[in-house]
Amino acid sequence: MSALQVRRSLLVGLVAFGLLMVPWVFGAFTVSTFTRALVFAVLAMAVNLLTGVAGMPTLGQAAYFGVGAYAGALVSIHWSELGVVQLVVATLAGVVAAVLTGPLAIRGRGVAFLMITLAIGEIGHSAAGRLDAVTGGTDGLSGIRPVVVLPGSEGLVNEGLIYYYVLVVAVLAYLGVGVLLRSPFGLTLRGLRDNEARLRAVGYRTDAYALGAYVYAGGLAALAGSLWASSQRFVAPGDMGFEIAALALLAVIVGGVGSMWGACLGAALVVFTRDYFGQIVSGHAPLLLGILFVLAVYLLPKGIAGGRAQWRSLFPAARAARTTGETT
Amino acid sequence: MTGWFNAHFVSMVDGVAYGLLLFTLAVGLSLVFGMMDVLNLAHGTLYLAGAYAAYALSDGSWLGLVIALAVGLVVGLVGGGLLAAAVAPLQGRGHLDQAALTLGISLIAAEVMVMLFGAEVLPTAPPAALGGSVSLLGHTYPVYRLAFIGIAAVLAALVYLAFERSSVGALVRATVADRDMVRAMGVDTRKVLFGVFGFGAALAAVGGVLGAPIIAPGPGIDERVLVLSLVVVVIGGLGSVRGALLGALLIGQVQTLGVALVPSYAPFLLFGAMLLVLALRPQGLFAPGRA
Amino acid sequence: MTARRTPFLIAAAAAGALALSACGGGTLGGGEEEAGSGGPIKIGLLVPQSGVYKSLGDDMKAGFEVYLEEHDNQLGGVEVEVILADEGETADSGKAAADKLVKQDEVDVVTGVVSSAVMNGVVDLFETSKIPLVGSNASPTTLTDATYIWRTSYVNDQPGEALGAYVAEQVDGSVYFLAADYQAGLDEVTGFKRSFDAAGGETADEVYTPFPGTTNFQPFLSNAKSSGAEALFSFYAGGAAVEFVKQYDQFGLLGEIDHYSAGFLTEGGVLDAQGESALGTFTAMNYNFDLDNELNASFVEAYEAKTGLKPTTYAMASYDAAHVLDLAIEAAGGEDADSESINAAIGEIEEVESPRGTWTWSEIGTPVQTWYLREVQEVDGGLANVVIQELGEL
Amino acid sequence: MSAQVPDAGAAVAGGVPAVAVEGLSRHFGSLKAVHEVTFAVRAGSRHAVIGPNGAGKSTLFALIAGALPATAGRVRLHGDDVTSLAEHARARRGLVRTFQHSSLFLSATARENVLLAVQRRHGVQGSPWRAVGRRRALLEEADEVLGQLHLLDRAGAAAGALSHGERRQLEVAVALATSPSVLLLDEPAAGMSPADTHAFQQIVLGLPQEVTVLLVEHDLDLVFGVADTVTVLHLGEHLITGEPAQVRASEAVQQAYLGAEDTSDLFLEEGP
Repeated sequence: MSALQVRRSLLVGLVAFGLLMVPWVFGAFTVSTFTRALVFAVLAMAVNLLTGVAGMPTLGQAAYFGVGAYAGALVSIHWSELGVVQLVVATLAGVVAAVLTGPLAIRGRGVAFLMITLAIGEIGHSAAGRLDAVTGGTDGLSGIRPVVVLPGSEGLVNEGLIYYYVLVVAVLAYLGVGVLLRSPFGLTLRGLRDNEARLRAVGYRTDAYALGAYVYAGGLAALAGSLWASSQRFVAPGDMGFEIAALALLAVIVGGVGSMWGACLGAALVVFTRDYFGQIVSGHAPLLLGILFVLAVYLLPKGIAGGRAQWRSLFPAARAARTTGETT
Repeated sequence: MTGWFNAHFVSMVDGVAYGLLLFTLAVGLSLVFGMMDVLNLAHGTLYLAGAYAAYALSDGSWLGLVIALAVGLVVGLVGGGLLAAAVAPLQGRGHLDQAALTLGISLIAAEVMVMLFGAEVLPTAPPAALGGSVSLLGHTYPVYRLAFIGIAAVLAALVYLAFERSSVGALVRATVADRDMVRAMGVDTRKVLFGVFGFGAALAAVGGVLGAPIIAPGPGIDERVLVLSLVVVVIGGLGSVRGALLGALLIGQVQTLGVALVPSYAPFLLFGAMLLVLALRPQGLFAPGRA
Repeated sequence: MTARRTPFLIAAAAAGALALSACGGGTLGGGEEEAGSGGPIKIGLLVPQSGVYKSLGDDMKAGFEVYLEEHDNQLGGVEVEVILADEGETADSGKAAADKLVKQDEVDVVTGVVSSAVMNGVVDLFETSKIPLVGSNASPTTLTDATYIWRTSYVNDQPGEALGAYVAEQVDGSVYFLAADYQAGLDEVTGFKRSFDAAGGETADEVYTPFPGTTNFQPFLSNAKSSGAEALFSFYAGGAAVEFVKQYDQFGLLGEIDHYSAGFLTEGGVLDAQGESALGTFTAMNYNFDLDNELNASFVEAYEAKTGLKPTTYAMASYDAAHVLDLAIEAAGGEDADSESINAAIGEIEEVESPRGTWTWSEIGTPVQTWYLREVQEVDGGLANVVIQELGEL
Repeated sequence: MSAQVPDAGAAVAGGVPAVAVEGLSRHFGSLKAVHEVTFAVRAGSRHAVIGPNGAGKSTLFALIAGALPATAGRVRLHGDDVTSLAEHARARRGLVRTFQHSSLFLSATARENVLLAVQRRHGVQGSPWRAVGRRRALLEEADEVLGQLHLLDRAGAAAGALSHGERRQLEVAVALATSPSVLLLDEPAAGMSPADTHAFQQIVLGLPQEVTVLLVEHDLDLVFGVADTVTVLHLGEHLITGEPAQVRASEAVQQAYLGAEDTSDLFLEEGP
């Protein structure tokens, strides 16, 4: 076992520890911001699966996020408080929605795909505001019951417990995406991004793979939606609007296109900038986000996950100080 | 039939006004994308800057309008130049980085404009001489919108001729078709980029000055006109002036006549039309051929 | 295989060891909160500081501050600390801001809230954390059984309901309905039609325009014009209200079709922006700055001194929210007041003297108040809403 | 998988041709890029298509590969009509192409490039999870192909980091890994140094005999170094198909190539 492996293991352990400790260290608002960041991270992974892995930049994942959120919320209100039931139904709803809309979306690539997905998102957003009877219209859907983890146990009300519930599901989603990426299917998706013409020439039905990625991402976004409904206990059409879609895409870009842990970090950065620091300088969250995006594009061309070299080049002074320190 | 025509006559005329306004916005976006593969999401900001210039400087006189137009032109050229300079270091890094950068810039600019002009929608009066309404085949219609149709039609014709007929236009078209070839011919394509960026931005800002009485400046307007112009551009086909013009006129009608015909489906018309076009022709209606 | 498993074991051990050594103090395992005794009472002011509703937020902030300034920054005889939070534009941003006020700043009471979507989104938060929210604008009709939520404004369908019967009586012919396509628009029209239909009014058509996003009302106005309706009832606010009123004039409806609306259409800054196009527009509202009572006179004077503007209904409702808190905190024992006791005391308030006239709580925690019919008229060379008559109490 | 019968085709000399083109046309408006071209590629042969610039070589290549739909005519693969099949479907039947400019999965390693082809052949699509267990077998197969193309020591390098010559080798490796019965090479020598071209010639000569090779090429050195049959196109039409010596001697070919007087001279030069 190499030194690198030891270091990586220690890092994973440290991150795991950090995530586990959050509710014990921070106050309720910070914890709920972490919860939102985790949900957003799952959504960002779905966006990244399409954008970064398969090379199809999307502004439509908020639509499936919304489908999942409404599905989860409706299950909670009308049928079952059990988290597992909500997650499964929501994911299935997202998959069905993606299967129905995907064939249209994958007709285009690049900017055409981006715009088709934008249209799907906006139409979904409008429809959610219109379907009063199901979605509660533009005022949103409230009355979602606290999520129950095991049959017979109490619903989760404490921010810390909700955080753990979301954390567990998010980690499982992360592992699920990891397995997918290591599978031949994942390799094929990367091939789709690199060179679709060649993939076709080798004999792949590339549209089938694009659709497969779309459906998987749709289900994953819907899973995130269900987590959103459980943690916020409120769903509104804005949850499937352009703002969420754009922020998710930007989170992926900031994090490093193609890297899943980068997407998660990017999502956390975006959520904390908007909800946490944005509240500290009340009313200027959009300004902070704007600055964040501009700085990220210039200073970290490959995103947070883009390797250590670009980080080091950011701090030449520190590096110089350290080398002189070492020589003396 | 005449009854139907009579009922929707105003909508059709207004669709032309809207379409021409969209054209002034979309053509710059389309050329910059088609030529240099630059996705500029700060394009709506330029319209907003022009519209705020019109609000701040127009006092109901013709002189006010002229000053506003001059300021709008300068703001557009400078803004376009700055944006071109901002995206220049991103050469070869793909659309996503450009999108993040320009969106970030537009968020910052929007915040600055709110600080300067407040958060209200600021309705902007046209020159007093164009202020009222006239009867158009028995229907009341704002004079300014009629005048706008005239001015914008001339503007569109000039842009079209410059692009299709002049030697500079030929260079731009050649760059759209095959950038490497033009570069190999010894043309500095960066200059072409700056030129087209500045031109497109100036057109958007001038569109903002002229369009302020129709789509008034206010928070969120930048994003709205950006989305509209993006829709026009992808419907028309990236990098095509003819496509931008026809796409803009089509969307203009969808947004007026279409809405008048089926008002209850109004929120779905814009994107529904775009989906329909892209489903049939993913490359847009008038995509120029690439070598 | 063992080589593969080793890193995992190290990771698990590292995480476990550190986790065991950690101590409580956060959300989980933390000690009891210190009780709210001593120190100033913390009030969260949740209003938009960004986005399209910013100007409403500014009015509400100013209205609240006017009351505080009149009372030496004390409510119920106790020093208060106002913590501002940005509601933003969407339910998400509003909910996040409310979360921060309740969970991080640990305020004793919250006031404000412009958007009804935000209001719906935060109901659970306030009900479960047992902190009173004295809303001063947003008021969805569906909110009927909350314990900790009060509103000093109105209920969304009331401006319409106050006006419906009057319009049915006045208009000889059918009425066309145009409203922004969101819950508040639906509520206004529903409220209007409740009293309008009962009084035998005739509907020409009922159309909802996409919101936000509609800047060009021409197709809708053209349809309304060719429908042959005698009058039109609309619901718009903010930027959309400006565009709507101007285009109502530009496309030749002004003067031909009487225009009735909920008061937000011509309330505050939008009226200046609309200019003469607004002349002759009738609106229903629970307040107007020209109301003739002593309290209103002093309120208008103080408000104008602070902002240079005439107060709007948004500012007035926020001023009243401060007044309600003043009464409640005093009744709850001043220094010793906490969230629970303040909430209980709010419900005990018999009547509130207000710039709009005296009002009382309804069964669902909203004001029972007099409604006024106003017309936009020229006053001293400028435009203003002028009260024409009372529309009765709701 | 159904049409993979290279052995049968190769065994019967003069039997069913590996590829047959019958009256194939592709018109772009009034431009007849390819017009009524007919010829056959014997199974197991090394067949080259040449012609001066604008002869329609690239269009013909796209038509055979299925990247362009034909205006008229037919393409047969081992006797079966594949004219209406899409590119990927032809590839599944064993008709696999390479690209004129190296066309690889640049962010993936050389091994992964080949793996993509190998896993497609093993039919892993649809069930990504089941295939995880078989990964080792697939990897071994990929390495075998890499070995054949002398790329094994570069297996872990990203395709984007390979040299130009290595990329061409990898290009062939990816195609070969799908175990094609017919390998279509699109101007493989384009942009290669003479040394690289020579090395590439050895690779083509070393390909398994049961794989039919059809190459479209400018570089006549390479063509006459590997081909046993040559087809000449001119202005979109078929001029001649025959053995290299026969083609060299043809007067029509001579005229087609810029009206040059002595074809043997011409064929010593670099291609146009």
